Amino acid sequence: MDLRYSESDEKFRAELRGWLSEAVPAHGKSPAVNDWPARRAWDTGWQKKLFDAGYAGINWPKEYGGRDASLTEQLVYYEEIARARAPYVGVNFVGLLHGGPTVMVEGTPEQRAKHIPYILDGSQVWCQGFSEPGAGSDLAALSTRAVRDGDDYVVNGHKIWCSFAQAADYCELLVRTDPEAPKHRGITWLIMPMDTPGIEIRPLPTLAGEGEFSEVFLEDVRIPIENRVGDENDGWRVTNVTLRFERGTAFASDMISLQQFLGELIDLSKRVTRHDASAWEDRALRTELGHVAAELDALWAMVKLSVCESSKTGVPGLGGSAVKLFYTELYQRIGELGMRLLGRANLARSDIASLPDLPTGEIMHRMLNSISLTIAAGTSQIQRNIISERILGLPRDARPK
Amino acid sequence: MDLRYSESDEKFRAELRGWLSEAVPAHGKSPAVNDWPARRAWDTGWQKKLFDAGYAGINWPKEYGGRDASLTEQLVYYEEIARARAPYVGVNFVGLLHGGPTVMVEGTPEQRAKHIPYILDGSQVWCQGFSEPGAGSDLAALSTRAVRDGDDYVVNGHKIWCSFAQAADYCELLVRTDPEAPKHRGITWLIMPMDTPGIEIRPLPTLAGEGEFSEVFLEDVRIPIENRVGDENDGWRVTNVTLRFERGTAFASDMISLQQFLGELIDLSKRVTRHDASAWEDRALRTELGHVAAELDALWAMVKLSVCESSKTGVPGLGGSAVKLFYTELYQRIGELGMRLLGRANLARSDIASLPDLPTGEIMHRMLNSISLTIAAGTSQIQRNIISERILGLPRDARPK
Amino acid sequence: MDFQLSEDQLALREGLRSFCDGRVPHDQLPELEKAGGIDRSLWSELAEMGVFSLRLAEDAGGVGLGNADAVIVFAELGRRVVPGPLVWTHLAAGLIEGAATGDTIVGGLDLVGGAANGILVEQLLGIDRLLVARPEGLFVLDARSLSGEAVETPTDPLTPIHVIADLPEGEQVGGPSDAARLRLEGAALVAGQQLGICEATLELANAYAKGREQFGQPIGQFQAVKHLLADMFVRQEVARAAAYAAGATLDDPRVGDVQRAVSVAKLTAGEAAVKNARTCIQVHGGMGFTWEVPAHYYLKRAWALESLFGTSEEHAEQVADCVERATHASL
Amino acid sequence: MDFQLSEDQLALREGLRSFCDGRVPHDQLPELEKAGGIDRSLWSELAEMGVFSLRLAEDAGGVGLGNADAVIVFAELGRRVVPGPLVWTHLAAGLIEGAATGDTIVGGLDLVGGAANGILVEQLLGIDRLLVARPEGLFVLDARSLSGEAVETPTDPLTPIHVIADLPEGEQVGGPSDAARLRLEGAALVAGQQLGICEATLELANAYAKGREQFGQPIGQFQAVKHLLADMFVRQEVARAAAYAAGATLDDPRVGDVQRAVSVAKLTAGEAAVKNARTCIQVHGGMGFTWEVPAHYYLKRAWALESLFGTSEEHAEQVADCVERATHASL
Repeated sequence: MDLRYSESDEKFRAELRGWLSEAVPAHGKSPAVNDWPARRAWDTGWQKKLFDAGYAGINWPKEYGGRDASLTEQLVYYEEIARARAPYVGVNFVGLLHGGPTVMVEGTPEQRAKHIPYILDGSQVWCQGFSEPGAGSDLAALSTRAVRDGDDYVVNGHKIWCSFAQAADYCELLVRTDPEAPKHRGITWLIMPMDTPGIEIRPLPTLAGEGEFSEVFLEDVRIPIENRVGDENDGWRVTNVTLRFERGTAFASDMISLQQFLGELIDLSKRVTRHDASAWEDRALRTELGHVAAELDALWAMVKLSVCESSKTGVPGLGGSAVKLFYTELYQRIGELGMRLLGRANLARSDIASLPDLPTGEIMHRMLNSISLTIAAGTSQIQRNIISERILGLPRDARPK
Repeated sequence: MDLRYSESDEKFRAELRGWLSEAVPAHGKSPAVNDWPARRAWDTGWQKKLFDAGYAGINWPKEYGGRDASLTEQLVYYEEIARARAPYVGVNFVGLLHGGPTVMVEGTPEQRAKHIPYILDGSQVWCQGFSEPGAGSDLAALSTRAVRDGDDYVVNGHKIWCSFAQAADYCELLVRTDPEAPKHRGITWLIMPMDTPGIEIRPLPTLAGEGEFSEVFLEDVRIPIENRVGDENDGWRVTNVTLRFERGTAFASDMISLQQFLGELIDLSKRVTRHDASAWEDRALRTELGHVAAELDALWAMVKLSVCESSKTGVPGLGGSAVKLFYTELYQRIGELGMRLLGRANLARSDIASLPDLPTGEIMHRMLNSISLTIAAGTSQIQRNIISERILGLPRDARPK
Repeated sequence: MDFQLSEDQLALREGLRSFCDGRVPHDQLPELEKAGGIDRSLWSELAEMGVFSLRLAEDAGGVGLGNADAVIVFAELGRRVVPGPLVWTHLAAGLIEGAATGDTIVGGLDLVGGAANGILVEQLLGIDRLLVARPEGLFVLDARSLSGEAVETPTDPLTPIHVIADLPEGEQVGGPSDAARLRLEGAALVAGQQLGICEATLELANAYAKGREQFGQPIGQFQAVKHLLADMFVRQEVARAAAYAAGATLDDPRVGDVQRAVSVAKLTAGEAAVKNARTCIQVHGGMGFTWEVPAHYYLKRAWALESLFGTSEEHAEQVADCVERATHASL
Repeated sequence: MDFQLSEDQLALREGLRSFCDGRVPHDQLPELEKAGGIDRSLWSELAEMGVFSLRLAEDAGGVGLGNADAVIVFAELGRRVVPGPLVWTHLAAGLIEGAATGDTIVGGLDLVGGAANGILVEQLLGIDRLLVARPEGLFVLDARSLSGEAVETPTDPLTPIHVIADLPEGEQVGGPSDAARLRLEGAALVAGQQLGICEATLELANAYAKGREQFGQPIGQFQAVKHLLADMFVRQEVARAAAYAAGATLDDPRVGDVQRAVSVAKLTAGEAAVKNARTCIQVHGGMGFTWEVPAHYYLKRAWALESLFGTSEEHAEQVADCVERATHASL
């Protein structure tokens, strides 16, 4: 049981840190949160720099141009990315972490050639078309319909929660091709070019006032059959293939960044006043800060434990749901602590020029966005069901008669 | 909306307080927790004194010898009982609060004559024979079997959680008389004299080391048919009849006593040291004490609100489950706070002679016993189901196919 | 003791509820948002409903009701996240000309606990006067003479914010005890609004849980969701009892320690409002995270109210002190 | 980095687990209770298993393993609520003659944080020596020369308690830094025991939930129960990672701040142990509240361990201080 990074990990760290120390300041300040053309340019520009420096596709196989870093090198990568406050995947999220890996494993040689290199160098942006208004936690209940017509699928339906749809070139789209089959068996996975006629994008602003998500309405959208990944009606399996790529590092970069944030909150607590002294001198608050910091440290240790385990077995650990459940609820508690430190300044969710010492914008941005964490990618309730059924072996919920 | 007790309530309070101020000290110290003969004598002796002074059966109708106090007088009664640290119902619990009221409403004139006056004056002690090893939360699943044989029911079965069985003269017993009927429809309510042959009592010590509960094994116990209350197979309805007597005051006396206890904890916090000062000076702890105190105050207001409401409508409020859920979980948190105040002294669960300033015994007794509160009389999980189904109108749980 | 809503109070509640339901439905909120949260014609209608003159004596043109009644009224305002400095204008009735009638919109600022992280004024552009509570007493300023940095994106979209660098002292209209009393009354009214938030968010979540199906059943049939809603109900009822008790105790201090009752209300209703609003979003799943579903307005308002007239934490300390004093008085 | 159990560690864990499962099954607890929690023949067997000599160098007759290994071993002891001053005797190996071999049973007392509410010694009648940690260093006393008030009913029935009025100073066997190091190592071992409590209580609760039927289905099919168990699992895994990390960091301080790692472990494992033991009782329903079902032994032990070598709250403050220092170091 050894927590020390290997010499080669540390060598990788030193190189990466050196590169980041110049590349990050050179990349400039991130654009406004809802300026999509600028965000696309900024995120893909950064991806290109990573690509040129050999850091793109950190967990992608070498044959697809990836770095194929070991799991511990990946941890180093996430630590250093966060430490340097470098951009993370941004609009490249779906392509790098989901669509790309799916095409790699399940796509045809032509599909791979058409997408993989360009996702990697940042020139191709993907979005996700999975959820629907009637298919959220129960994703397999999706009803967007695709009907074969000659060499095309003709698609009609309504997708929701499409991240970065405004900035995307392609969409990984789940459609129902066999409405008669059991719900998991009639789904097909398609690559939809976002410039196909019949696609309407309607931004769905979040409660944080941000436009990362859209609804996408599809009316007689024609998608060539050659854009199908995997067999017809085999889309549910195809979708789950990328989970093989997931080794418990999903939130790694965010966790380190959250640790830094907590350090900043402690720093803030020394600057703000409570009860005629600094908030830091208030034991109630100091203990709370220490408490969440401890839990976050433990969580990071848990990620390392799970990464090392799956690195040995080749199989992802069972603990992904546990990490997600704990991390997301902890994040919300940290956000609340930040709000309390702000006091009445939490009435603003952007920085206040005349109160330059208060990181109002960052705290409130984190707090507001953290609200989705216990909902997206499987609610906390779904995670608890997964843990109790798949790990603890408890019976599945009774279904209504 | 008026929180002030009426003049007649206050007159009642003054009288009662006067009486208690002499009666309580005169009644002496309570006996050891597991000395059942002494506890019976002490509790029934106190009941006799209440009876002689006209305070017995505070919520019982006058025609049965009760005081028939108004609901607000009952609140006054519970406040004063707690304030004076007078004994509460003790071994008379089942008779006064459950068995007696059931016989009053559903019993024959003979049954009433035989039991009501003697429960009231403390000469007759009852216990409860409801739960079974296989019938806990799902009480109606009980399987203790009663078969008619001439003028008797012959009963065989195994009861559990019989409070005060060692001290009781009679048992309110639920038995299954029709095993073919749906589970709620084949149950009968019987009065079982505890000196009937075939009854074996086996104390079931609690994790607090106390013997209030027993298992009761019944082997060919003959109970005369005239001991049946209500019709054969109508016992489930009979059991629920006493709920009409419940107007949300179930925990009233305990709540006031818990408020006093919290006052004592605050007092204790000023005597014990933490971080080189009194614990009271530790803001973290003081805030926590204030927090639970606030919740307890709010809970008491909630009881008053519900009592006044049901006093007007004549129907118990729907909030009993909410009160129970909140009260029991709050009690446990208060117990934990007390334990933390004790520090390492919580390694003992009795008073420590050489540490006379620490109420170790009381804190640990409360803490340990509070563990059962979220289990007994409907677990917290059951309460949440009741609230969501009966108050919020949500659908009943799906049943396995 | 008659601790429940009287016939009059039930009628008062019903009147306010049907007014607010009709006048401030959820689909009006985006428009109110564009208007900066204050709509003078709505304000006049609220004044006509007696929202501001409620506790003013009848011979001074008021309705002559008490704090308990006011808590009931403010619960209804909270239920519909009605924006604007309702509490301050209500508190200013009788103190500042035109407040009771709705002609003068009075905003406010509580500086009794200090203003460590800047002086933030709500609704500066919409108010006529600013009532300031300081340890030394109550002061009034002409709001139109004030300027400051406008915060670009206020957390509660219905509550615009300005940061004031220099605040003039203003004209003194009350002493320290007036300021203390005003803070207690204000906290009780806010507890009322918080109770309203609890009610509205439970209603929204309950309706959604019954209608939304996943995995072949309404999500409200899953125990995980049912129990979230049950806990919302418990918190709502605890908050209700505490808020009503605070009002009743302010009206008749013989029934208890006013500070204690008010702190109990502000703490329990405040925490309940935030938790219920969060749970409401959680029950709504992804939709709850959108700007379209009104749940977020409730959460943001609940946050804004949490730090008004003392945070939950400050009130917890107050209660600890009150209990400590009471214990010693009774020993 | 290879942060997982090695083959040797898996074998070590397996060995201890099968020993404890066979030697200290739950039905042995009442007998151990009668014996005052210490059974000298069990003690010798534990010594033979290397429990006490585990970290002693091989040339001193020990096994020569590290803190991470010791945490693994103590998790197994915690899993079976094995009673007695296991941690203290382990810590005393090499310091006090006979501790490593099990011939001398060493109890202990941590007075570094003071002893505001009395000096309480565990297992006084069963131990030979008492190791005392004070701010000035480590001290050894002859336990048989001590006397005090025997507590009639100790909370943990396997851990008898005496209250000592006057504690002699004893013979000094270490300085302040030894005392500090001993407390860190002790806290990590306790975190190991707490992890074991998490595991055992989850196993008990899980088995009960699968077997116990109510309303026509196993109670473990109700989401309310499933989710209680899921939360137990999460707490257990968080505690596991933290406890292992504390051991690994003690063994190689280059990987992190030792104080921080130990405090993180003691806090998270401590809270997890208490919560999981409580949840285990809740899942067992009424039976969980009896003395017959072993769940209560775990809760009582979890309570006893909570205040040993620093409470969760004290460790939370430690972590806050560590983070504050680290933040400043990195700026």
